[in-house]
Amino acid sequence: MADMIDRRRILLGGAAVAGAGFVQINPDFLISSAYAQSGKEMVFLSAENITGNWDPTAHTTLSQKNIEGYVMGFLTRTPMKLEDPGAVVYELATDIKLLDPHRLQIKLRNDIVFHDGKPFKAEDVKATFEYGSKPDRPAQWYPGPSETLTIEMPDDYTVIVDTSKGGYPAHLFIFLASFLPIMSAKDVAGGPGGPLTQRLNGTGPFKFVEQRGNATILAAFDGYFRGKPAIPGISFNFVGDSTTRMLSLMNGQASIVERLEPEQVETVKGNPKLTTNEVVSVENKYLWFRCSKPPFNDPRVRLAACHAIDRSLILDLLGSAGHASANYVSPVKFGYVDLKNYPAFDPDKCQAMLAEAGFPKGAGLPPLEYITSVGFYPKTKEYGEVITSMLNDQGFKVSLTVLEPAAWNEQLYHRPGGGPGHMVDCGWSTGSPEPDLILRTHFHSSSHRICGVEDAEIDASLDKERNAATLEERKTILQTETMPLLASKVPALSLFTSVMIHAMQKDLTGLYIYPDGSIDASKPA
Amino acid sequence: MAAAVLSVRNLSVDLALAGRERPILKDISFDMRPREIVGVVGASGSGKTVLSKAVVNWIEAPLAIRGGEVRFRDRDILAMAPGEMRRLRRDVAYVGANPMGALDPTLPVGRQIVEKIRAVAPEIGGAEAARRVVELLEAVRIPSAKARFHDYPSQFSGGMMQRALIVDAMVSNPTLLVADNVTQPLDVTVAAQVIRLMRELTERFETAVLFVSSSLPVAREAASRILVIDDGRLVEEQPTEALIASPRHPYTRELVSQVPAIWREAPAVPRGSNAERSAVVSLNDVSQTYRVRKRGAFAGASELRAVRRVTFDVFKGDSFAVVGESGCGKSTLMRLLSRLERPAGGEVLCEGQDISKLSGAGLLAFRRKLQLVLQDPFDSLPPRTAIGRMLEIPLRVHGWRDAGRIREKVRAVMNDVGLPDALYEELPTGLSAGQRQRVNVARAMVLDPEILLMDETLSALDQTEQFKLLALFEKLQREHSLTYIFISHDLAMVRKACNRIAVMYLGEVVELADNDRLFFDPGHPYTKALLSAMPTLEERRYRPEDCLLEGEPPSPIDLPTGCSFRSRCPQAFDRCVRENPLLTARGRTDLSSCHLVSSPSAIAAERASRSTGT
Amino acid sequence: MSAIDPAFTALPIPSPAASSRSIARRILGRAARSTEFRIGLALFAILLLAAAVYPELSGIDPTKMDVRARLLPPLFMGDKWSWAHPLGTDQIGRDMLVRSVVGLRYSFLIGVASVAVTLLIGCVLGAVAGYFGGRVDTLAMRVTDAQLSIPMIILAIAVLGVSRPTIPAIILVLGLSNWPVYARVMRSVVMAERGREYVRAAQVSGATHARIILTLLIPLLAPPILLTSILDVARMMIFESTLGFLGLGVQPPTPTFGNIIADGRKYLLNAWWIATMPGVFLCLTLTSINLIGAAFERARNTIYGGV
Amino acid sequence: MLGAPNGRDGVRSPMFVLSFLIRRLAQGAVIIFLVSLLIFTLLRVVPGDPVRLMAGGMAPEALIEEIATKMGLRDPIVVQFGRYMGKVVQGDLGQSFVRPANGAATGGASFNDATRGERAEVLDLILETLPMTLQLAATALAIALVFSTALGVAAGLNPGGWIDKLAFYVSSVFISLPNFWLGIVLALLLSVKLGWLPAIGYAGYSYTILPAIVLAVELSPVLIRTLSSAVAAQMGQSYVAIGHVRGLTLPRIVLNHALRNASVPLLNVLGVQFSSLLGGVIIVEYIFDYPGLGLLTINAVLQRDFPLIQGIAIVTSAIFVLINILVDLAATSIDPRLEY
Repeated sequence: MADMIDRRRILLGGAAVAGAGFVQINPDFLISSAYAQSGKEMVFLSAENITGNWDPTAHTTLSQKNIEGYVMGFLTRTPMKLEDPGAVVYELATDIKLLDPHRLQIKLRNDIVFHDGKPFKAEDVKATFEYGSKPDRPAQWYPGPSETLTIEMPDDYTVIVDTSKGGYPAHLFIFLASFLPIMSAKDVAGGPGGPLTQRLNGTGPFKFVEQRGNATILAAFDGYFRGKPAIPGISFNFVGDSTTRMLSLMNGQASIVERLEPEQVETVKGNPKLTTNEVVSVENKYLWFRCSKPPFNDPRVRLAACHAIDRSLILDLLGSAGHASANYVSPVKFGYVDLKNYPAFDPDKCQAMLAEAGFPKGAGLPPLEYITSVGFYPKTKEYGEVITSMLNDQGFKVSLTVLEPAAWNEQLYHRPGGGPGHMVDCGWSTGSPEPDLILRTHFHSSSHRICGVEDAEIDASLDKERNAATLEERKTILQTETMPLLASKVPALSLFTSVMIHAMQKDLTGLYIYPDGSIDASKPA
Repeated sequence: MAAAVLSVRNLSVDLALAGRERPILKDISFDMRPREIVGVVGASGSGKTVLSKAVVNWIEAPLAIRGGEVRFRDRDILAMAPGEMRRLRRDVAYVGANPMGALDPTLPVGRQIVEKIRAVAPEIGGAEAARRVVELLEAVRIPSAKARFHDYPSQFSGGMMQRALIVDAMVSNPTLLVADNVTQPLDVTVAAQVIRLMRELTERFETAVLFVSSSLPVAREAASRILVIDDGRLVEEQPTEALIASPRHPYTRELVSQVPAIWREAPAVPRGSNAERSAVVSLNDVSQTYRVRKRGAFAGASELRAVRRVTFDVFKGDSFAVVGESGCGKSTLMRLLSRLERPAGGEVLCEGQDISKLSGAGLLAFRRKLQLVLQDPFDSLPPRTAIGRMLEIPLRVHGWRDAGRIREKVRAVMNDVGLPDALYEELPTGLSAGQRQRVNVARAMVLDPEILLMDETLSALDQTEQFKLLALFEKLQREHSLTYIFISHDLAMVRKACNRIAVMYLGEVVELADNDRLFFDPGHPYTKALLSAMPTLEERRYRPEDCLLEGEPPSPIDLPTGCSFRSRCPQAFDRCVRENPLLTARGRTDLSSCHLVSSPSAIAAERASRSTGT
Repeated sequence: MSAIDPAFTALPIPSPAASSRSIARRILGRAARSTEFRIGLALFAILLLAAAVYPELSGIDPTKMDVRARLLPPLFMGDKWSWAHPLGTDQIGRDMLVRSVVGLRYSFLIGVASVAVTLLIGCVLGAVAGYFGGRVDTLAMRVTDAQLSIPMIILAIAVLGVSRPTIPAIILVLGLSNWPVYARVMRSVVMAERGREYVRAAQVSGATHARIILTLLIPLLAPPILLTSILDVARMMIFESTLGFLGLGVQPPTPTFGNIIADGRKYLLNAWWIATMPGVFLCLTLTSINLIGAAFERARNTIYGGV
Repeated sequence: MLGAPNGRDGVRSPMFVLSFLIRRLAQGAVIIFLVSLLIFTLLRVVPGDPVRLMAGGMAPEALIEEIATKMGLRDPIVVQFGRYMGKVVQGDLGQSFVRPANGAATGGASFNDATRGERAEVLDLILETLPMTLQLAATALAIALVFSTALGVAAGLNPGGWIDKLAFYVSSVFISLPNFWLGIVLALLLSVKLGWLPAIGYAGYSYTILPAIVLAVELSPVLIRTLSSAVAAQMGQSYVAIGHVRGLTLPRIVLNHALRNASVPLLNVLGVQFSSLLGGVIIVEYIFDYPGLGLLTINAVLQRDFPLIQGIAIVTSAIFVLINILVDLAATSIDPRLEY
């Protein structure tokens, strides 16, 4: 839902050589020893439910990704901090090197075992990549189908990814490595419907025990390569209601809860037993225009609407749940820059644009429907009402439709002739620094994801940045061409970047939380 | 002379409503000896019911004791603590006029009587109590008492329930029984049984009975001494026969004089030969059958034959009476006559038209012609509608629109029936039963009908009011040339007011005769039984010992073969089991259906008489 | 009805002065004399007046938001309160007082209208079932059972899913899902009444069944049912908030108690007044109507009962 | 006078109960069938193609049509219904669109996933959660009955007295409390502040108490109102006054008789209230994360899991029909005059 990671072959085609800037830090994944010593299992309350199919390639669900974060091992992790969005930390890999534009060499650790006892080797990486890139896997986040990939194993602990058959740059795998959980080759051999779907089996700090109703039970893994975690287990529960999660935390039943409302942060701050963790997330919230039908097929009307919206008020409303950003991607993503031409609140410009488009003061505009959800993202209904009133102030005739998530989800996507309504509220979150997971997915004419924009100029610019030879070159194109172009045509308006807020018992202070919400609870005993 | 078991001394009771007090009982004093049955007689509103309640220490707000004592065995029960009084309930028992509401409807009768024994006499064990109840139920002649013990109040008829309540009162061997109007809701034959029963019980249990009644003849049947109460005062006290023979107080004299004479004098009823007048209503072989779901069966239904092949004519200017006891089908007949229902067989003609075929304007015209005056003065008036409006409704139904004319007409009718104008905007709530019945009559009269169907119109009234209303009926009949059809169980009233009488039993007309013939030469044993049970101040013409019935009529669902009366008939013989007697002519106009009636000519006689008549 | 004590039935005829006024006016007069009625009426009048004129009079737009002045507490609570917002502000800085009174308007409309739908369906069906009995009764009661057995939420999803959740649609859903109670009650009282003799008298006077049901039975039996339905007006107003909770409530920006409560629930820990104020208004409205209704009922009983 | 025939067989004979049950169960089956048809139809006219939900919003139109045709969702409703009912009578309520067999509430998975795990049987899901909800409902009912009986009977015994007034105000306040508001406030007070009761989730019977209190508060006003007026009405009946004269004590009259009679309208109200109880259960279970039928329902609704919604609707309507039959049976066995 929120975490719609692209399933298409977004990075397909175009060779490029890239030299990634690796940061050799290992963030201090600390958790307080006080909590660890209590010997209690950690109770995590999730705002989102899981799919029930444990195959990591079968879903794009954020909460389940979070569970995988505990159980599965990754080649690298990307802390995606504001100060250095491109930073990468090695986990199962010890070294990643681009041999040539189409060949990426990955060296692996040799002291890792899976939870079922199988030693971790290059065959597992090969199996994972080959299986995950199959065209029938639902979570399609590989740059190309399996036949475009050649994976060599010079030895048990080295993997070379060769993309020359597919013709796209191999550096695309650098960012991907940070969120592709590595499965066991034995499980993969079982095929779809085999052991993969039944349980999780990884190399992470916690092993999967069972699913008990809405609770996923995990236990500390003795053989974890950094040592057995101090926390004996994790109970990962789906609790839909934020107040319920909060109450549960307050009466001590839950250890950590996610997706706090900003007001709840106040409550937590007033409670000596609790603490919060705020992290700027990979998720931006957007106001999507239905660009394939009037009146928003006219960029001037879109721009007029953007100038009518005072984003600072929305941020006021969101309080600590929102982080100001002026771009189509989150500041923790590769290529982020505050765009100079990003539309700001300016009633005069709005009126000018409206007049130019032939709707002076909004006269002649049809009634518009703005669809938003309630109960999933923080404060959608509240700022939906604010945006509606701001648009109406400028002469738009907008009515707000608030739907519960399932109905909203059904209405969300583009359909032939444009999706329902004229504007839709939705966020987009991808657990990778890769910006194209958003830009190309949404704004390329071949995609039509939500806004359905078809614009040759944008297409050309998107192709140009993808095919850049190096990451630096690509960054420049993104920041000086592609992103400013989007800001001038506004197929959507990115309102702000979400701040992921967790609240936890004080003895959990220091738990490391990634910008996509996954948590490192692996502090050794 | 034995010591008094009860002495009432200077008893005064007030009705204390917010701001105003009104005396109900004024300075009443009397004594009762053991085993004595003392009658208390008075008009409704005279305070006799309050007296009966005061005697059992059951005075609740807004009533309040203002002075005096009720001494039972030399102790003032009005001054007793509640707990002590409750223990005394064993010795002071009470039976009221409304048997159906007296017990919890959701529990079996027997269990509730046992509960009462155990409450007042805890030393008696449950099994012993149950045994006693069954024994007493048998003693009051409740058939199959053991099974009845487990039945619910709703499964008891009124008469059986009253007897069960007498059992409830007598089961603790009380010294004093207060019986407040116990026979009022009962049929005459059953009332006579109950009075006889009460007399037997006083013998058997040495109980003194305070027998309160609004009817002097009924009190005469029961009591050896009678107190007369008028407007809260005890105006006269004499042994029964002396009181009737030589009433001293003017009120008593009035009371005695108002009792209809049955045998002594010929009443001034409308009379005329059938040949001169036309039949306004004719019933031709009319039957009515209801389907009732069988309890305990899956989908079965039984047929209840409420009216069976009834044939008679009512002539213009007649006062026709249909008499019979509960369940005889006279209410069904009323519904058929008033076209509340259509008959299952036969036809009801009104001036030659089959009324079951009427609809629309024709039906409305019939409704204007025939109106109904109902039985229950409380039930028959919508409780929350002002009287004026109540009388306006029929006019509006019949198309009257001009509010002024409607008001005028309603006022005229109210005057006609003797209701003051002031009642126009008044609710029926504060009215006496007599006044309510006048409203009832007015509601019927407002449409200027030609025929009035009186369904037990007088049976809920006391003697004085009955007397007044009968006078009103006479006046109305004179002034508006009305035809009356009375449906009644009260033979005394019928004797006084009607010229032709049909007696019904179990849905059939068993006798049809002119007034004198019916009373002096009844052709059917059932008629005789009714006459013998009739309370009167005169010497009886038919001895109850010869004619009085035992038990109750059989269920109209399972009719006995042959004559339906045979199960209670003192003269039943073989033939009665085999065949149902036909209505047989006795002379020119009278018919009776009994094998003992000699004339062999059958129903044809009535047909013949009708054809000559019309 | 021989149980009625003659002592009570023989009350003197009321003086002509009293009887010159119609019964309805006498009931009103008597009810108006009771303190409870006056308190209730005063309270109700204040609420009504507030709902009717305050939003216009104060010039505050219930949908006017001021994000910077959001979550202000009511008067004298905490340290951020202001005279401009006596009951504080909500999560997007709208004035709670004006929202509450405008919400009262809409919620009252929803409550009363859905109870009216409920009463209409329930009373008519119940009266018909009770009056005619037999097959009609069985059929009507089984229809009632069927309706009773459809969970309201399913009905709500279906109806409100088909149409946008507008106020009329919500009224329809609430009305449709609650009538069986009234059908049952009405049936049982009509069943008891239809056997009474005055009904027979009306039939004989030529009145049609419809006329008897409409002019005799319903006026007689409806008032106590109306009184009990007051609680249901409140229940409907609360049910509407349940729909809001499911995302099927009245769409913004129209304030109703339901969506104020449903939205304010999230802020209960920090801004208790948002979700609580409508409840307080609801309670006050309900109590005032109840006081008036109870006084009326007593007056009715006094006038009709004669005691 | 035309009285009902006097059955001599003892009114509540086993024969009567049996015939009553058979007749009403047969009618009930018809009702459930019709209600199922209605629900089935309603859920199919709701906008929002379930297939689009199943396949995921991004699925192409052709795939959606393909799946819909494969699942028979493009057949006429009657055909679909016939197929569905054919399975229902064999105890097969179908499979959830989205839920896996392990019972977790799920979202986000796409339908065209060959590897998806076994879908959960609707019947299993319902049978798993139903006992929890019944436990909650029974506890709530017990609390509500105890409270309402105490207050309602005391009020009914003394109409116009201070307890009557108290009952009146308590009902007014209770009915004005939205259940989710009350749920949160009570959890804050009793669980967070005082730590007396656990609130969220389920790990033992004590977790039932708090949600049950909230439901009981929701139920009570109607029960109090019914009981106080019914008791007041019974106390005005002549058998009560005559009961005193017959020598029965007041407690006996009240407990043995007035309450017995007053319980008939109470039962009727209860039968009706069960239906609206489900609405409360949904909210309360959601607030307290109580793993019962209500939580299952709300998740099914939020996910538009139509087979599950349908199954729940049919099972709950069957339960309501049963409850009403039992209520009527109880009422007739208390008051033999009643005919149903």
